[in-house]
Amino acid sequence: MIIGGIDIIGLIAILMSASTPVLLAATGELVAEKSGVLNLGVEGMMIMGAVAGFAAAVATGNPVLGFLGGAIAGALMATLFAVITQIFLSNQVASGLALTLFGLGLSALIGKGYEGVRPPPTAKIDFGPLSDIPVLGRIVFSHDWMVYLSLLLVVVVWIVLRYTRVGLVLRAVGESHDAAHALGYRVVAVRFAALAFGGALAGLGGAYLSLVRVPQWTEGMTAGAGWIALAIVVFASWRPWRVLLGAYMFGGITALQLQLQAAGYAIPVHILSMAPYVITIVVLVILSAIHRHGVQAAPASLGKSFHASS
Amino acid sequence: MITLIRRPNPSRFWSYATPVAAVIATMIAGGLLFALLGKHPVEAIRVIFYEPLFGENAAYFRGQLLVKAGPLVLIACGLAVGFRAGIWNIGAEGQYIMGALASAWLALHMYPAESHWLFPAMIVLGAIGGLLWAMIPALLKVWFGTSEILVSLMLVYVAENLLAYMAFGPLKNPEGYGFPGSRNLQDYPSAHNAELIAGTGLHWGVVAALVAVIFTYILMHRHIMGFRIRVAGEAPRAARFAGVVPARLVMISLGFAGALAGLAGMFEVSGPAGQITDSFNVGYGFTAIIVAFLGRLHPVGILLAGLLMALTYIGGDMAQLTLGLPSAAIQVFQGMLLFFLLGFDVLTNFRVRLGRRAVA
Amino acid sequence: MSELLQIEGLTKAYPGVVANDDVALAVGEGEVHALLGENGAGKSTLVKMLYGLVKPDRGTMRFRGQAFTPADPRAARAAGVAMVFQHFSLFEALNVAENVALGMETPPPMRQLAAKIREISNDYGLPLDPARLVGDLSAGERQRVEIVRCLLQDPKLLIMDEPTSVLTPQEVEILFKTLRKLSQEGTAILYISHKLEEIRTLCDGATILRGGKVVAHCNPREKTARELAELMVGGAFNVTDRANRELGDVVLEARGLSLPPMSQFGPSLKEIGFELRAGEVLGIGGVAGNGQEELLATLSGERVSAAGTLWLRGQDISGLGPNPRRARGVLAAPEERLGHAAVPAMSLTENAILTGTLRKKLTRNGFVDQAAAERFAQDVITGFDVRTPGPHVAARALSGGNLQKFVIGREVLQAPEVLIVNQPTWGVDAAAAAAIRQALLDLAAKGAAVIVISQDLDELMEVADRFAALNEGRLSEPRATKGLTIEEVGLMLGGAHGMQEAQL
Amino acid sequence: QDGPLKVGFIYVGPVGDMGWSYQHDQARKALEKAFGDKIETSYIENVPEGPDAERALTQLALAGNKLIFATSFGFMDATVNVAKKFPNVMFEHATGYKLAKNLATYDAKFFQGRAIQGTIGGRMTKTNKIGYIGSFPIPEVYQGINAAYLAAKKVNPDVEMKVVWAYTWFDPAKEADAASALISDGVDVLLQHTDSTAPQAKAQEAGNVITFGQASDMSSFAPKPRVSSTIDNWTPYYTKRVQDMLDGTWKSEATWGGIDSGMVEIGEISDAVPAEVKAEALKLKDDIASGAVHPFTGPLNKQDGSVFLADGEMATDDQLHSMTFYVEGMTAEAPK
Ligand SMILES: Nc1ncnc2c1ncn2[C@@H]1O[C@H](COP(=O)(O)OP(=O)(O)OP(=O)(O)O)[C@@H](O)[C@H]1O
Ligand SMILES: Nc1ncnc2c1ncn2[C@@H]1O[C@H](COP(=O)(O)OP(=O)(O)OP(=O)(O)O)[C@@H](O)[C@H]1O
Ligand SMILES: [Mg+2]
Ligand SMILES: [Mg+2]
Repeated sequence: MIIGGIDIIGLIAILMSASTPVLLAATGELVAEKSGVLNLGVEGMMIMGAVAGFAAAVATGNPVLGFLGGAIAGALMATLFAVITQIFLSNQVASGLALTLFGLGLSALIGKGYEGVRPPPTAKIDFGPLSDIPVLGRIVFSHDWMVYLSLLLVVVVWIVLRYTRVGLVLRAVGESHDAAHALGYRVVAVRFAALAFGGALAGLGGAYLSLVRVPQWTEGMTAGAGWIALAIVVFASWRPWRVLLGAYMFGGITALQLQLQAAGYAIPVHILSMAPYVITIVVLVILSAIHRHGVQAAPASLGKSFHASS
Repeated sequence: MITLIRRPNPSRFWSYATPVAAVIATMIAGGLLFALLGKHPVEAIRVIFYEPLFGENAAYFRGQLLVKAGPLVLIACGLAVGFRAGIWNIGAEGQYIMGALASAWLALHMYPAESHWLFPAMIVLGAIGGLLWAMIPALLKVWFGTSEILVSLMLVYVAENLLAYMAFGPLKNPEGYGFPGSRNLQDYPSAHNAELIAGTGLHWGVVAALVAVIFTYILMHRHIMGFRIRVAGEAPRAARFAGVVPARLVMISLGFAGALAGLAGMFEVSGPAGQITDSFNVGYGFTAIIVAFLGRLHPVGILLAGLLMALTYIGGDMAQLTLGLPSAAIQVFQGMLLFFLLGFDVLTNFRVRLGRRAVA
Repeated sequence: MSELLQIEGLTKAYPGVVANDDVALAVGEGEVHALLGENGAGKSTLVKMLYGLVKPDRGTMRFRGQAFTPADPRAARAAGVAMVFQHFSLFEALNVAENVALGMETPPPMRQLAAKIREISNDYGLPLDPARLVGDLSAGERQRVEIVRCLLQDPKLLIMDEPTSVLTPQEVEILFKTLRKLSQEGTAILYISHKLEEIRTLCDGATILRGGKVVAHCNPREKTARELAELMVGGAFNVTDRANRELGDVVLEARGLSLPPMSQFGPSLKEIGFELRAGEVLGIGGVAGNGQEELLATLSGERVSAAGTLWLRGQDISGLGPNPRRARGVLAAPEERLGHAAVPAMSLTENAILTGTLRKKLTRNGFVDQAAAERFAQDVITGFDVRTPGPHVAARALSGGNLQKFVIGREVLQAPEVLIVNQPTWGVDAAAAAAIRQALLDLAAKGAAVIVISQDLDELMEVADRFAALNEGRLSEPRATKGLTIEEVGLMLGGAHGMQEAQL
Repeated sequence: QDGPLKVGFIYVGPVGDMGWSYQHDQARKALEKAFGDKIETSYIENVPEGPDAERALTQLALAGNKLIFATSFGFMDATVNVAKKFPNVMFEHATGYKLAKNLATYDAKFFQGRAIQGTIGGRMTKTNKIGYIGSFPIPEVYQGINAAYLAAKKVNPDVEMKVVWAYTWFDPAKEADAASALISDGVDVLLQHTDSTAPQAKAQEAGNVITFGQASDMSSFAPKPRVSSTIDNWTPYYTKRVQDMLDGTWKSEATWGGIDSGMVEIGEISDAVPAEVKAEALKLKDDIASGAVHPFTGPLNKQDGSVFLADGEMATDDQLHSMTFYVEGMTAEAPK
């Protein structure tokens, strides 16, 4: 399907893969924020996931272990953040920035020696004849398993948050930590878990970047993806399905601008490169205008420190 | 288990002692890191912290310290005001770029006419450039309640693209053989922000940073305006009760930060950097956030923190050169510094008790 | 009656205070037992230990014949202890069923739970819609959620920490019916309240705490309210002196004052109108959440209302912010001390600057006059007997009552023409409360007009010349307090319609 | 002179970027090996262009380095400034155009390698679409695009060239996206003027696309998709300049080396390339090295139809240095 010189099906197939790191990270951050913690260190967790995942995959020759390594590294970073903000009650904004700075530096150190190394390939799932179905085949049945896993995670997070006890407690803690504490829920423990989960997903996203999307290790390779993930959570007004929409839309715009160039459109490149950010701002504005007088989407305790005084 | 007991009054002692303790802890942890990398820890710390200040070529490096710290302090002063008010402008990098672009545009537009008015006009335009860019998140927050954290951040990327566009397009040096980048303002006397005393690194931007420190101090700690800003950050409801109009506060604090960041960009482009290139911005806007927190959002603290940060950059380069310490190690080092500071901060507001949990 | 709960030697110390000192008490099965004491006497601490939220330093608890040391609220709930909190432990953005589920150990699936909530709540005459967001509920309905949450767990012991302070008299009636029914079914109730008359009608036994120690066990039905109060305070206490006052001209007037909700779940103000004369105290009663905060905000200038809705001596001030109003003599003291009336982390001097800049001239050309500010803070401290080491102390370091005295004193010493206070003695002990009331009366005697918004009807009857009720954002027609019966007040609180009926 | 000659380097990226800075550092290491204890080298990596570069250069000079290589175009003005302050230190600036008594410049004719890639690409494309990932619209990159296009067109008149500007020298994710965009647009030959191997990986994934290594050999993707490469080999130049210093014969000059000087190296042409095409490419390489062929030879018009080179005329270095346009036949529009 070609519209205006752009292969739409190809574009969708590309954007699904290109958006996966951000989708994973944003889904994780959504869970963390639902528990009431604003972790601005997504970029730092992602890049640590990227380098650790890469190193693990290269060392073991197994990409699955690589992803596992990435997730663990992300979770460890998140735990560091949790210690600083939940136990030492530091400002979450500043701690998040510190986490990013720290992660960028540490990953570069760990990554020394991995430059130019090629990771073991991550298998695409073989759907056999299914992938030959026109249109659907390329969009739905042409990806590696991480793409499907990321979609599955969105569904799981949605179900857990909405229909399970664990999700209910998580939301309760994010809504009012004092009330949750009074009812006997362990606010700090819940937040540790939510943060670690968020970190693990950010790490997975980073590992996807270094193992599949690029695939190679280079310093600073996340190049702002973590910040986009943060924006997407707000954009999605803390709802999993909208996170998916936002991530794919952002990835789509980015991919589209390169495709437009390839198709020979003479749109100034810089304007195109700005487009995803400008559009994100516009959408944020529209959403906040809608929410202004309606239901406040953000968890009520988001970003606030909790100190159990009774 | 550790138990934290909130102090009724913040500890005066710890509010001064934590930064010092954090620096010492960072030196220890950093030393360990350097040792892990196979470098002599004490030597590395000495090279980073001592060499630029008192080493062989200290005269030169002390000047460079000012050059490097100038924009950091200038931007951080502005940011601290907003942070105190609970307004999270993390897009100073974009405001810095826009200040530089606006002032450079004027200078390049006037080239080669010499005039006394050009430099002051550039200063004004630089401040306006940053201010207007900061007004975007400010107005969106005021009108629609949009998160200023995200908008200001997104605008950094927009500004970077604009910068690249200008460097490759409208502001490209016509005599540059098609290479990107504008004319060098260092070769344009009226627009050049030259060293005030040769060899000291002291330029108008450094002067501006010092003025900003004093101004911010007076504003925040002597003037009723600063009092209101602090109230707004501590207790928004109380601020309203005291007559603070939140919308105005958002605009003032973002505008102030934007104007200072814009000024920093202006002094940088007309001085040390000299020209608009696509790589003009090197992260001062982000580092300044760290400087602001490192300085505990206090102007004098920021001055010291800016110098400390500059020292780690310059000393870090030195350590690369003499010890082969990778540049990433310095980044980790800076990250640790911030972590330790944030972590130790708890001592200011809480008493820490080890042992049995007194309170479930 | 067999003993259900036995407490002996229970002690809990906080830094600087022994909140519970060697407390002993016993509650029988099906007994309604009152826990009495002044603010800070240690009542909440005691019940928090029963509920597993706080661990005692010493002492033993026996529940249903067995040693009882709940590790956390879940353990307490599992053992059959349920608790309704002094400050609601509800989640506004979650619905009723979810809120209930959060308070249960093993809630049934949502659908069944919803059905059960309907059933139980109807059984006890506390109807609830499980699908509604708690944020949309009135204070009374919110409390039903808490109670239903407890009932669903079939508790053996139900703890209620000041449950009635937010209810209308009618709602209190319903609650008491519920509690009696429960008690007949064998559930013991530990009941904390400052409303002594209530306790006398409801409770079978009482334990009185003072400064963390048990000072008496008694049967409240055999004591008068005054006797109970004296036991709590440990002595006689002053009654405010209300001199006869001449009323002057109309100072403040509201006409058709309306305001949209300030927060997502907040009420709106609807067509509020009143006239206030110099020297007069207008009492505004009503259950929390009916627009008190909103009313104070519009009167203080925190929120501006449409032009022509608020007049000060014939001058339209509806569009003015807090400071221009202060300049004209309209001052206010909001209910929430920490974070609204005062900044917790700032010193008393700085908190004096918060509202005193204009009338006390604490700035020169915008620059803060530190010395003058400190002097003013010190004046408030001395003038209102605020117990604190000095004006440099952070507001959050003061006890509630002392901070409240500071807040009221700060406004009173600025010689207001109109002073609006919300809950001036909330959480303040009897002596301090009396002092604050006296200060308000003295102010009125000097010719200022005062509006006291309060949920404490006794307080309003004590200080106000006229009384009006605020209900769902509507203000009833003010009526003279002299001769007003408690039934009439109840009807006024129930709604403006009731008021009209009562007049007919 | 006592003691070893101290030689300093500043790099714009990390030495581990596997591209530009990496290649320079390889040459530095080669120097150490070649000269042993006659020289001593040191470097500062990750130096932002601008005032930090000026400080880093000064730091190198103050540390006693007598020969300093500033290895990025963006270091130009900083190098000029520092060179002025240290007349006894010799500076070498890569890819710039400002000279001084103690400041030389050096650059490589990468476009020569592009012509060879164009020839192979033009012969091997089945879709007749060649993709080019451009970094920045500067003369060096225009030279490469035009040279590749002209060479491809010569062997395959139906060939069309698609260009995507990535506006980065090095951003793996972006390069991967750019490669994906071009491949999904039907390109089966991919040239890149950016330094990461991400496009190689994307081509490998796509299966039927060939690529060329850039800056380094990228041989880990050989034999396919990477069928050949242009390698920046700074070793011969650096060796010569250090030797000149040791001999006391160093002088300031502008060097623009090509295949002949070894600065531009053509990586091994893999077996995925048919033998006759390989032979044709190798012959072109020899002809360019000998000067018999110049990739830009008239008659040649600019894209807008105006004359660039008359019949038989060969482009001068100056003409090439200010090339900021496409040649006639390119369908893409040059960025404004
Ligand atoms: N977490 C705590 N840390 C320190 N002191 C505390 C804490 N909780 C309570 N206190 C102190 O213990 C004492 C008893 O408090 P408690 O809350 O039990 O009183 P109360 O009788 O419930 O009062 P009120 O009528 O105001 O609810 C008070 O002096 C209080 O300040
Ligand atoms: N959560 C807490 N953490 C630490 N200290 C507390 C806490 N709650 C209360 N305090 C301290 O306990 C003391 C008593 O506080 P509280 O507000 O309960 O006073 P109170 O006994 O009710 O006095 P008042 O009658 O004046 O209201 C104060 O000094 C206060 O700082
Ligand atoms: Mg109290
Ligand atoms: Mg209590």
